[in-house]
Amino acid sequence: MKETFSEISPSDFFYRNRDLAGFTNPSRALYSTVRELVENSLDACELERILPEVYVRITPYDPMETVDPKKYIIRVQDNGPGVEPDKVPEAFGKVLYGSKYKLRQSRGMFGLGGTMAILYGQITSNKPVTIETSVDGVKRYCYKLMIDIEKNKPIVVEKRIEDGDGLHGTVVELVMEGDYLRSSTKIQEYFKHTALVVPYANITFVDPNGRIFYYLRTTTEMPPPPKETLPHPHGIDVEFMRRTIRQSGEENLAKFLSKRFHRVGLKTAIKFLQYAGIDPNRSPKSLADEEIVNMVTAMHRYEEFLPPDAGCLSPLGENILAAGIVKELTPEFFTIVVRPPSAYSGYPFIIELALAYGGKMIEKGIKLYRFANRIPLLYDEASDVSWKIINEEIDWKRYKIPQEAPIAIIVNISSTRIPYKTVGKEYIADRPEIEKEIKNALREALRKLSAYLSRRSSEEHEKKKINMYLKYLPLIANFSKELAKKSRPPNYKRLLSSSEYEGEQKKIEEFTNS
Amino acid sequence: MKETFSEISPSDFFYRNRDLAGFTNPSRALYSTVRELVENSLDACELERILPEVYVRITPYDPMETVDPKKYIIRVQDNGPGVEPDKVPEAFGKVLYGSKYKLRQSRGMFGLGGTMAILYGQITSNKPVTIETSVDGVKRYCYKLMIDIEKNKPIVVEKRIEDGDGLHGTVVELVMEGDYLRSSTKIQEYFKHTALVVPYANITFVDPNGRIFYYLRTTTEMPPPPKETLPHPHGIDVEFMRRTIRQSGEENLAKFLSKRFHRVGLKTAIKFLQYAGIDPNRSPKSLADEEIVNMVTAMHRYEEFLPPDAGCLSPLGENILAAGIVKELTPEFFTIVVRPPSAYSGYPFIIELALAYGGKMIEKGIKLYRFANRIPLLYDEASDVSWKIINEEIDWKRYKIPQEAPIAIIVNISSTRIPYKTVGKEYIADRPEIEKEIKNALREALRKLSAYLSRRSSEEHEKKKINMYLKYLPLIANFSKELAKKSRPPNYKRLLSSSEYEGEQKKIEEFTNS
Amino acid sequence: MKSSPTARKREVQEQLKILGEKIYYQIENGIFPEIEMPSRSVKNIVYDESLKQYVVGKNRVKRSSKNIKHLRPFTQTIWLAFFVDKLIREGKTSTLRDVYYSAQAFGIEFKDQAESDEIITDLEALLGKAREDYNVYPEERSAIYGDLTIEYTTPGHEGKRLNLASHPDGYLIGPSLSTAELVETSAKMVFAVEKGGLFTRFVENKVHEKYNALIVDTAGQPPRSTRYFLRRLNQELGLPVYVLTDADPYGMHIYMVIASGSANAAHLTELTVPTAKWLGVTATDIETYRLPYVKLTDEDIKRAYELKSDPRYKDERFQKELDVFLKRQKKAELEAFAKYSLDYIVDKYLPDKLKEVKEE
Amino acid sequence: MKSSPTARKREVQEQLKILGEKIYYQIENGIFPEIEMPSRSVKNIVYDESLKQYVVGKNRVKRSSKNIKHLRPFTQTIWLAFFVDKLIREGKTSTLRDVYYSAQAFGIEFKDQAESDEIITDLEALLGKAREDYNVYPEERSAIYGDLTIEYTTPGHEGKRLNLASHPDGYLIGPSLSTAELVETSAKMVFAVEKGGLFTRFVENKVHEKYNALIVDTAGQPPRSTRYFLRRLNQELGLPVYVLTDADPYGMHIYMVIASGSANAAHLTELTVPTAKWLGVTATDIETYRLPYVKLTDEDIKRAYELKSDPRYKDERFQKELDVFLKRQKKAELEAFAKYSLDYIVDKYLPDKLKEVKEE
Repeated sequence: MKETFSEISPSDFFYRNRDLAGFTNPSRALYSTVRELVENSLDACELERILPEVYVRITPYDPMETVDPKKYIIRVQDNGPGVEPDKVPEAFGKVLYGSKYKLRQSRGMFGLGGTMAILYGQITSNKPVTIETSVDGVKRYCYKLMIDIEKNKPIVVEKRIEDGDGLHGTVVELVMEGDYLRSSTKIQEYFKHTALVVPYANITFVDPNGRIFYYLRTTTEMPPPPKETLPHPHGIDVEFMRRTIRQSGEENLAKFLSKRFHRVGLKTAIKFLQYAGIDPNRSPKSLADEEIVNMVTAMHRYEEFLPPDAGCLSPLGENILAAGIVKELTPEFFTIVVRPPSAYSGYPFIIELALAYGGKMIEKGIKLYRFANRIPLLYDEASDVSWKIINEEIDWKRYKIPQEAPIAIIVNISSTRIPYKTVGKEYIADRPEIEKEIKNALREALRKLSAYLSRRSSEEHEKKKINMYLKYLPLIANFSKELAKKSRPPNYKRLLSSSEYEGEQKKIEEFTNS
Repeated sequence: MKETFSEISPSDFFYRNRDLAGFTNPSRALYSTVRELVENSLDACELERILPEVYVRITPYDPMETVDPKKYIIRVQDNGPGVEPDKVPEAFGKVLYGSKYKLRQSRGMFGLGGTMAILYGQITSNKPVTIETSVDGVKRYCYKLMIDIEKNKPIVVEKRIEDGDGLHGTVVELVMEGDYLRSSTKIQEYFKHTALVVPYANITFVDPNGRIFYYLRTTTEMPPPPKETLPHPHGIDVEFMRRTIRQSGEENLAKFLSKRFHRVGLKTAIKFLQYAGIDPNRSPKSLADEEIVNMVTAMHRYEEFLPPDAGCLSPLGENILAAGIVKELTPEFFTIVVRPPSAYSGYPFIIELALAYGGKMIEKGIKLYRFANRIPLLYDEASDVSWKIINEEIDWKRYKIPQEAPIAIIVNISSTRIPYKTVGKEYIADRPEIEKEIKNALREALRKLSAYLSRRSSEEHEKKKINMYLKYLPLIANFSKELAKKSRPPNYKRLLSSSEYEGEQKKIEEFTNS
Repeated sequence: MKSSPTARKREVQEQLKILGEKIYYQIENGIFPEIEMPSRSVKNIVYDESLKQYVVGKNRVKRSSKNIKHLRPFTQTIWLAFFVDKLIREGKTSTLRDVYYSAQAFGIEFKDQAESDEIITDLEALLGKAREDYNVYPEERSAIYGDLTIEYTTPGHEGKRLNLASHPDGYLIGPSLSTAELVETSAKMVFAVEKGGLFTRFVENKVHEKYNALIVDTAGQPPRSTRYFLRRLNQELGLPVYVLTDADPYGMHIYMVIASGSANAAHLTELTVPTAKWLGVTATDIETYRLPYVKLTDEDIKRAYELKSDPRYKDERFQKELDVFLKRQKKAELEAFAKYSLDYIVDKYLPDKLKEVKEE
Repeated sequence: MKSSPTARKREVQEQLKILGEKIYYQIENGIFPEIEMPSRSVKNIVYDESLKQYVVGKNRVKRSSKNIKHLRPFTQTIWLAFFVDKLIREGKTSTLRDVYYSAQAFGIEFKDQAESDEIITDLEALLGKAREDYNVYPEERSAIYGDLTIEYTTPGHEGKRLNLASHPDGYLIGPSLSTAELVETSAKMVFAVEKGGLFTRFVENKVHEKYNALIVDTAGQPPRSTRYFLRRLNQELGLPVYVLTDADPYGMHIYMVIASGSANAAHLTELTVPTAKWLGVTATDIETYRLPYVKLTDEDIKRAYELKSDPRYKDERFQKELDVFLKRQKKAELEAFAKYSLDYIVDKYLPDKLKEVKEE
């Protein structure tokens, strides 16, 4: 018996292994679909600095069917910049094709999510997906697409052009088998979390029972759009270097490095090449394989490169985060810590952490809200690095915060590359650099909370102190009268009016046998 | 600013997201490489019923380098059937290409592992991989390959033909950055686990320090080779049906179904089509989209199909499992339960479970050995369905097994499709059908252990009983003498010789105030 | 209880001899010896409305040396019979703990003291006599004070008399006092209090004179020798017994065990004072006297619910008090009256409550 | 201790009056009142080689009403001074628990009894007198038996005499006995035993006659009133004191507290019997007499290690016994001798050990 070999397309691979991208079962698939489409909409708006208006509707496909899992129509509509009409079929009907394969922060990471949702819809309903998009508000292009999975190619089933009605943006509508009964909690939680970090968006969600959930805009400030950036020398590998050299046109290595890498100027490039023992005047293409390997190794070890510039990142910013917290959590006290940018393996990242305390919305105990590039992470909390820090790395006693204090912790990591552990994008791996930043942020926030709580309690304390003298001094006077067999108590009032006792705050002298 | 779109190749995708396939860091990558290559070797041998001889060696690339992570040479050699020379470049140098994209049980699932190892080697060392293979022992083809990642294509750097020396089989040797210091425990554990389920293989492992580990063959019996099989009607989706119809040549649906699907004969096909309200004489290609969806839905619901035949599976079998257990665990007692084949979502599977107790090798407490198609699963045990069953589903008290009893549980699931949760292939998702079979198997094994333990203890009990009479009767006699103020004790010897007391095994009458 | 301690000891010795002879006879005749006794299983413990206490029912259990599971406790029981026979003959007593250790000298093992205590109780059931009748005592001791003259029957002290008002710290109710004859008293009543502190307070405040009373410190839940002695004071001298406890479900139950016995000793009917009265401190008193209190613990609450469904508590007054406990969730100690003054409990609370109880 | 209980009470009253006057004077002069007392901190507790006990060192602490953290304990201390002054004047006693509750009547709070106990100890340090001197007693009671005639000083019993051999269950060592004058005895020695069971055994076996001895039941670690009484027997009557305890580190320590005092009472020097001897049961005895034993618990082992580095145990004999405990990991109880017979401990063990100790 001989082995026979065959090739499959990327669509086919993900079709066969759809579990891997979060499309495990009808309940998880419905949640993942909503999430992927909403994220695409928000990403598109933010890139063009458009205040997002996102409308999401889930409707049963056949109103007569009552038992989950069943077919649902999912419609997600935004006021984003729209998609160039000629790019539509491939952007929505081809796996491993998209706008996200570059070094720029975006919600999507693998460029898979939207297409996976469409693919899942197709294999469970055999219905084409409907895309309507307008870039100018003049013309709206309406497509019906299927995916040829074996070939990883879109099939245009229908294409129409309609009047744009002055509205730009994109609508995606697909039919899929889903289970709303078992996913409604997660879907609603997803919207609530999202609202916390996009207070500049209006989001409307209509559930299959016709209930409408509004998440309204409370600020018009938006985070800066993410920028594309060059790779940092610490974050590259041999393969990448080979590719870059192949594409390069620079005549010598010094120029090559300074043009193609982040944080490498001509001076730095020359200093580095001297360190690596390579002639800066050599042509990049003249490097032998062995020399490329050595240069990359040297780049990883060279410590004089400036850390990656986070200018390409789009953190939330204090104002926006504050607006979201005030709106969704209404706490008694909150503090926001934005850590300076840091980097892991050459990828820049920024940690933003907020800690909110008390008020009517926050329950007892610690509630953690995790975000990665503003995507809420809802599954597998226990495996996340933030949770590990909260549970294992923080000495809570140090901050004298009462047990069961009502605390919400919001952690947002912004990076050109989030180190997820799974394609399902649900938890952050524990890279030491990230761990350190979150830990420092949390400690700073806890110090502030601790200071707030102690300020509050020391005011209470001062009042209590005066009351104590008022209570005890008359007693002492009276007992001393009894012991000394006097007829009247000594005059203690003078002591009360003396201002002396207020100053007395010295550390207690030893007086018990402990 | 306009979005720019681009396509990437599957190699590029996995290159960018290598974390997903278990190539997270130098330590994990070294372990994954060894495992993927060994599995490919074992799979190849077993398919041809060759008793496997596998030789694995890890050597430091540069003996002067002492600090991990560093470069290692990994060599894996087998006596398998070899690879057809013209298939070599694509089989080893192209992602999503291989012999495993069919419905047949094999160790590899995604057809990714071997190529991912090569890809990782290339990006960390920039060295080509060496493949030597001979199918006939006459000629040995030696290749040096690189992968063009952007194009997902192999580049043949060198090709030689040597004398085969009468040996068939394949050698893969690659250079990669690894961390043996941090992965040695897992790698050795991997070999130990593997030896438990392939007692028919000789495996030799030479570690970077030159230490040699032998895992020797103790049986020549091999499991039957897996067969390719048709898909079961319960396991298909709309997409699959559309593809199959497109490829079909049958003139009518009845014939189409009976030829293309597992467990569907002509009679069953007609009965089913009547149930689904579709004319059996229609041509498959005449079905409209809507009709295809309806037929697939009906197929999922129709309960008269026979469950999938497990003939295509290759379970270990009792003899082989027993040989492995005796060799690696030397227990005081063990039992093997092979469950009848079952199926989830149309994929057949078989659970084999062994329970071993006592002896010198098994430590106190429960040690779980998990296998999926004979692959040891070493990571993330806590998330695995078996562990969940052991911890939550079994009422241990019922089996009267002492706490901390030395127990080893071996679970092997064989299936054409293992429901892993991640590409890393480390734990089994908890599908209800699989959960049920493991649960039943474990219960049966525990009943047998329980019976063994109680048989052993009742033998001890009988001996103890006779001793008790010998001890207590003389005492009773003497105290009664004292109480009755007699001069000599009553003659109790008659009671001892009476056979009567031996029969007395009645349930104790109530005599304490409990 | 009519028979004097001395007479009862003679009875026990006779019973033990008969037991020995029966077993001797069975063995000699090739029969595996067996004994029979009232079952002390929960199912066989019933509440006797007329006696107002728990008693064992009619079920009897057989313990046979033929049954392997009975063999060990059977031998232990016979050994114990032999051991206490010897104790009585030699005029000695033994603590429960001594019994546990003494067994080893005879090749008998008990795995712990709980097991030997269990066998001691079995022998009580078998003979229908309290262990004090066969000279086995626990270590806990409580005390008595007041005008009562007793005459010892203890070897070496026989015939000697003592007046229990002669030592103001109180007299220990040990084996000698338990077995002494009660000769004479001027007392009209007995106060049984739960705590040594209050006992001292009563003596210091001359409660014995003011009320013509004997004062007994039960030291918590009274040991059986104390309950036995209280019964003798009540039955032989005709003195009413008034009980004062902490205001919590456990305190109430101290009274109830004095009045109606415990389930553990259901096989004995001569340890109770059915006419004993509970003066307090009641749950209602906590409110009435505005006593310092602490919250009931979960344990207390559980106990109160148990007592509510206990037949000994079916009287409306007890039900009401238990309800108040459960409603207010408060408990208080006897010492809590010190909030007002050290004398308050004697001068104010005690007369109030005596009046209340007498009016009932 | 030379002064009689009565004299000491007068001293205390005088000290309290001076304390009151000092505070009165301070307040009248516009000074926040403050008091000073020996520090009871661990750092200030030192082992006195000549006294063979812990004593407090020279450090003193000031407690000032000006310091907000001192204010509450300061007030509590002054209240307690006032309260015990009243107790003495009225001839009453109070338990530790009564003190805790009594405070409320005067607007003073203690959060729990531990806090009030702490203040009671503070007052001891302040006055240099034991709490028994100001009429505060714990609830635990131990007992004594033997030929000793005492004369009460308790109000209402003044001048009455009692012979402690008259009640075979033993006499409680309560406030009356503690404060009685010791009139006459024929005893030549005192046996202090850890347990009531053995106490009864000794009385029954006439140890008091055979050895001309007084027998004291310490009821575990003896309450201070008992240690105080043992000291009086030793000092006032010149009787040697022999201690018998269980064979475990805690038992040894019962002896040691009788002989050398406790760290808790380092501020008092009149509670010890430095010449007291430990008869056993020693760790070595477990082997010698082949006693039934149980394994040392982790707690026991920890305790043994603590004692090894305790200066009171530096004597070679104690070090050796602690080493045997740690090596053999066994402990045994006094009752374990019942393995041989109930009389064994009196007839065999006691003479052996007395001989051994006298030969030392």
